[in-house]
Amino acid sequence: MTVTSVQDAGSRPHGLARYRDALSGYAFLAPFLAFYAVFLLYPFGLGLWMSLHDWEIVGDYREFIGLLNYQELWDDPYFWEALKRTLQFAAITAPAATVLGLVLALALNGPLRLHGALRAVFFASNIFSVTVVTLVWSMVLNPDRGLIANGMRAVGLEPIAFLADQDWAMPALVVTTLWWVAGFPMALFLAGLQQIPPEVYEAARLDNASRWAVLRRITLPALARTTLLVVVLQTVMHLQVFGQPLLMTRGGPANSTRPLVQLIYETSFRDWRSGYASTVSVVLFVMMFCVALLQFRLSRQEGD
Amino acid sequence: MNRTFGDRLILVLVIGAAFVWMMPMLWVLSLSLRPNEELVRSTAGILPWPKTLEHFATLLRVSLTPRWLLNSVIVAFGMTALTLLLSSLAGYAFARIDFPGRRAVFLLVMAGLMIPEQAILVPLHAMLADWEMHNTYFSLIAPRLAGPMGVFLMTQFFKAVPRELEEAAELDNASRLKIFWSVMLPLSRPALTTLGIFTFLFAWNDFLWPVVTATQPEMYTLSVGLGSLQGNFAMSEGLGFLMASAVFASAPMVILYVVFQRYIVQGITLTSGK
Amino acid sequence: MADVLLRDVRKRYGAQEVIHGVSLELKHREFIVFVGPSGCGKSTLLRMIAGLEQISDGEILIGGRRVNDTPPGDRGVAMVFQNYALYPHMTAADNMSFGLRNIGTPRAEIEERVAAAARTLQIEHLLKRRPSEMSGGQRQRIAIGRAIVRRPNVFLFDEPLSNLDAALRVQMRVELVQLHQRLDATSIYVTHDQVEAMTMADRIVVFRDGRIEQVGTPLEVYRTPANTFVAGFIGAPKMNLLETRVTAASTGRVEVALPGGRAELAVDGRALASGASVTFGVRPEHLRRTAGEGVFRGQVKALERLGRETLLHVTGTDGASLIATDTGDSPVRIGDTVALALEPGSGRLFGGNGAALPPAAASAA
Amino acid sequence: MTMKTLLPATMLLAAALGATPARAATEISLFRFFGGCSDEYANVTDLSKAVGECGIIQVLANKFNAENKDGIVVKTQSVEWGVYYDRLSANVAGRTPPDIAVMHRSVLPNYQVRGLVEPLGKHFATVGVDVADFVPVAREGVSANGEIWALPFDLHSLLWHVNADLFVKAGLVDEKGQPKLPGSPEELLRHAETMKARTGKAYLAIPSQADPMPTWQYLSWVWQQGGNIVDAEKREALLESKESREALRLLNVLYAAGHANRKHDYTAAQQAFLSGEAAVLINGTWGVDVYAAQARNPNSALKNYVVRDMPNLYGKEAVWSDSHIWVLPKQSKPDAAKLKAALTFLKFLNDHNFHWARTGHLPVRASVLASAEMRALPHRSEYTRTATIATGLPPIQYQRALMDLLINELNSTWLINKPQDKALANSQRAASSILRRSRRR
Repeated sequence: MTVTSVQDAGSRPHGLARYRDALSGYAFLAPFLAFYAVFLLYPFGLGLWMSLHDWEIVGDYREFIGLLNYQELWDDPYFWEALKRTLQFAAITAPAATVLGLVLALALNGPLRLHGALRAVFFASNIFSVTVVTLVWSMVLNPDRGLIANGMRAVGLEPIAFLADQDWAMPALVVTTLWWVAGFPMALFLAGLQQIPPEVYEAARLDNASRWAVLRRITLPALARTTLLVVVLQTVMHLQVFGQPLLMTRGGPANSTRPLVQLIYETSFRDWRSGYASTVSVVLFVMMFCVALLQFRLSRQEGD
Repeated sequence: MNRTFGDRLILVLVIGAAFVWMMPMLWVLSLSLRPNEELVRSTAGILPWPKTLEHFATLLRVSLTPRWLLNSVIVAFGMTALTLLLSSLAGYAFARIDFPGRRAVFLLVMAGLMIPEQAILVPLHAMLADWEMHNTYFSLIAPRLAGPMGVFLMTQFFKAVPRELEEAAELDNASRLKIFWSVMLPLSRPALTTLGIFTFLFAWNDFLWPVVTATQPEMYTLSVGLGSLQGNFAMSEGLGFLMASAVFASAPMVILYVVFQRYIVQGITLTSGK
Repeated sequence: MADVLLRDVRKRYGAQEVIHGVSLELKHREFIVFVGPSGCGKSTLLRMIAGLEQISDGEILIGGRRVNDTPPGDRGVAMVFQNYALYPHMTAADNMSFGLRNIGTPRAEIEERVAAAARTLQIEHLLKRRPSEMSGGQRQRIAIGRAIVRRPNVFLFDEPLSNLDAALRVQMRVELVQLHQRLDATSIYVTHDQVEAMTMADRIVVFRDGRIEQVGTPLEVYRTPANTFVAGFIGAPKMNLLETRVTAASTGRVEVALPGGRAELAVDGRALASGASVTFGVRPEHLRRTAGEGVFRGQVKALERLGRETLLHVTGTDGASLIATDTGDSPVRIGDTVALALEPGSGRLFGGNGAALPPAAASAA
Repeated sequence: MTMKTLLPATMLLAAALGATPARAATEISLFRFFGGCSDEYANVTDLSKAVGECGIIQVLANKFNAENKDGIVVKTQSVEWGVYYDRLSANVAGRTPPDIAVMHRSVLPNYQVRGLVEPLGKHFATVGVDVADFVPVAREGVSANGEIWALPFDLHSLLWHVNADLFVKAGLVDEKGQPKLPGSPEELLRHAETMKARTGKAYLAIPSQADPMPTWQYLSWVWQQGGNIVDAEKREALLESKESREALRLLNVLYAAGHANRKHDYTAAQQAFLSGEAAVLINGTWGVDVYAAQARNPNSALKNYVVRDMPNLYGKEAVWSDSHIWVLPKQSKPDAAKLKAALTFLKFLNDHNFHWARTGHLPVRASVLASAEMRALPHRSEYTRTATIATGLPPIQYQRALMDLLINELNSTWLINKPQDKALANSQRAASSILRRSRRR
């Protein structure tokens, strides 16, 4: 995301008009700013403050403990486990979604109505809520009556309890997530492809370029910016993964799929340790901030 | 351009992939239309259906699902309408009114894009608990109005509107509010439509915050309600019922998607800040 | 009574001043054209009159009333924008009536005024359409109609014809002038096209770099440009300007050296020493091919046959180049060497600073 | 689109409002786990028709709604067990607590210490709940600071559910031909080997995936050695004690030797026992009624079902136990009518304590325990010691958080072969940080 400046070539008014502009400017902003301040800025600050406390979500126990929560976090194997799982999940899902989106976009960037219909199919799963997606996929992956189990039995294989299996649970969540989100990068890549001027392809055809050469030398380089954008958006999104493990595996088996957000949720609402949960939130915020910053740096370089 | 063999092969492969892609949806739809007694025996196959609509009838009759639907409708429409209003007001101010501190305030607001919802989940909950406002439409909607994405989009949009239009209106004796309401808002219909659809989708599918703030079933949204049904479904006798709930919950989105597909796809490029 | 009066009007963006103290008096019902290259400040000044830009210093009076802090809508001005700035979501009729509705004009009167304007502009059949359903020329008329219905004291035109094709532009030029004559208002018209300025204006104001270079009727500006800039800007093809030296100067007469001879001009030469650097300016139509000596001699490098006349681009041996007119059927070919004579009484002389030297008659007084 | 969506929505709203029963004089909300079976028992008020925890509590509520004279309507909100406490605390934290909630005794300190539940002593006297009739262990479980904080409903603990036929087949029987249970860890392993050798079946079935069962067994063994996992006085965790190591070792030995299947979840373990694939099922009192019913089914592979108290392997009798109790969460806006209605319902529950005991749980009222109808229930004579050896964690806060982390860590030793020492060290560290807050208050 590029935050463009609002400073433009307008004049600096003075006197009465300036006063009028100031008044109307803030009047127009006031409703949003009120919500923004109360429901975003203030909670953010409060979260930082809470992270310095033993602060319980139930009752009114709160005691200032300085950085003790951060110290405990450093020593907390659950935090590190959740961090590891979160990074693992994002590190698999984000590139996979990007590649899948790119492949689909390349395959479906055609003029036929059929292409349009297929695009619509791949994008459609994007519009479901996480609860619908997890419901569908819990059922698909169910070892007893699931779609895949049915198929495996039909060919004489023993069904796998994907979500209860140490080795399969994470891949199962990844596949579920890919099915859910892959339409989004696809749409972004398609938009990127539309922006490549057709003359370039015509020139390439005159140059006898092979399909592969066109892809490698023209299409992919032209999509570099889009790719960066997709990777960053996907990474940020998947660092926030929550619904899928919560609803499909509860973070199990044996903690192998519990991400940070679920840790925050459980620490706060199950264990009542809101202060500590806030500490984890701060870490999550810092992580995502770094990714955003990285994108900013990269897109800057790109622009040079 | 001639269709080459390669093109055809790709097309065939993609059609196959699309079929696989749709399978889960079709299968779930099929399950929702088959009687439970049959599902206990076997869940295989997609055809023949429909066999029964009993699950949908049950859904409307005995469960809280209609209530959840109503909640979702209220929350989604409320959030959409208010987001459009707040975002366009603020976006207009940022794009078009030259007031002292504009740049600073804009940066402050855009900084909010960096704050993920998870980072404020816990304090937000504490805050609304202090107000004793959980389990209200207010608590479901209000915190979601603070996100700066809509403001960002509307600012970008309004900046692209030719300044002359506004100047013409100014010469036409229109006040700021009048200019905003009679000139800028009608002009921004495409942007508002896109933002509106996305807000609606987001509101409808929202899970993390509603699951925290709506703790009483009467105040669940469809998304949360469906989540609450999911716990023990593997053993559930009412598999068809559960699948019907899923179909029921996603039907409005599917309709919305079919009708507004163009805007949705356009909107993606917009939201990505390109 | 001056209808629009500018007194030492200045415009600053931060530390940078872009309008440097402009003072101007516009008479009632006058058609004034602001002309100048882009970035000269003419549009800014127009927008300051409209109230769309703040005035940093000085004052503006419209109808005798100081309007520095008056909002645009209350200044009694109407404006036609370069891009028409029609409200795309409103029909033509709504576009035209929007301003009247905003000030609470009675419905019947609005309808009457819109109908009248539509009649005048012959756009009755367009009233129900939206801007997207109209051609450029039609939109232009609606934009003008929107200005007319407000019955302003001052019409402001900001390069209104620049988005039209050439033929339409000529037609609209005429129509605008005719319209102006029917209306009881002052018009201020901004353009960078000197042809528009020449053909439409009662008076032309030539701008450069935020300053007025010259104010005058089209003919005054054309015939007696105040400086080399105006001389070069007004007229097409532009006035030939040659760097040269004074060979002799006296009270009512200055003689300068030209590549093919000498020219004498009736200019007050008291301030000039012999040998001083000056610029000699002459319009192409005042240079004629001659069989005799002439004042300039050179080779024809290019020909522009325009039918009614032919333009000769002639380059002298010292590299100086100028344009002369010849008859439409001129026998001259590229590569020919020609001699050019100066029509008596023509030619302007500009001093070292570019300003025109005062005529001899003035100095006599 | 607005109209298209609004129209059906409005119709649904009308339908929803029409379907809601007219507001009764007093409506109170009941928050509970035990599963959802409101469809199955929609209009049943006959207690004899109710089976299992869910059925019985549902019918109790139905019956109360149908029969009470005060126009009280109890609205049940059944929450899936796995998220029950999350939901409950979310509701309490959100200042929208239910009027009545079920709870485990082990969770009560959290709520009681924070003043989140209504003290009930005086109220019980008013509505006629006889506190003196509670068996001492039950009464102590809901008492603190000289006050009663909840209505005890049962005492439930772990049992060994036994397939007697397999024991006979393996020759693991005493002189009366009854299944012979081990008296030491070594004997347990010997018996398990014998079982495997003679019958080819597993000795144990225990839910081992995403389930607290092994942890409860582990706790029982820790206590049987005279140890504990927390020092109640110092509020310190003792998870790396030798008793703790030994109990965990034993569990893992059993899994490693294949005497229990580490991949079983609750359903699978139960299925293995019911289908005669395992000789002993480790499960709670709540299973007795269900398995007894199964054994009566002629098609069942389980024919001779008997129940046994937790065998004593280490010398000191102890078995993990807990209680279901009913609390009245403190309301931010007290409503006398609702309070009275809620107390009326508690009284009703207490009066029907026997029916709850039909699930297999032990009743909490001395009078019920001693009653003839109680003695007439099947298998009850087979686990009489349980009531006396039942043990719980000391009344400290955060027991649930402690248990959750312990379950996670212990499970990972057999599920992902996490080293036992590491699992205990992790647990110790995490438990300490939890107990730190407990110490501080």
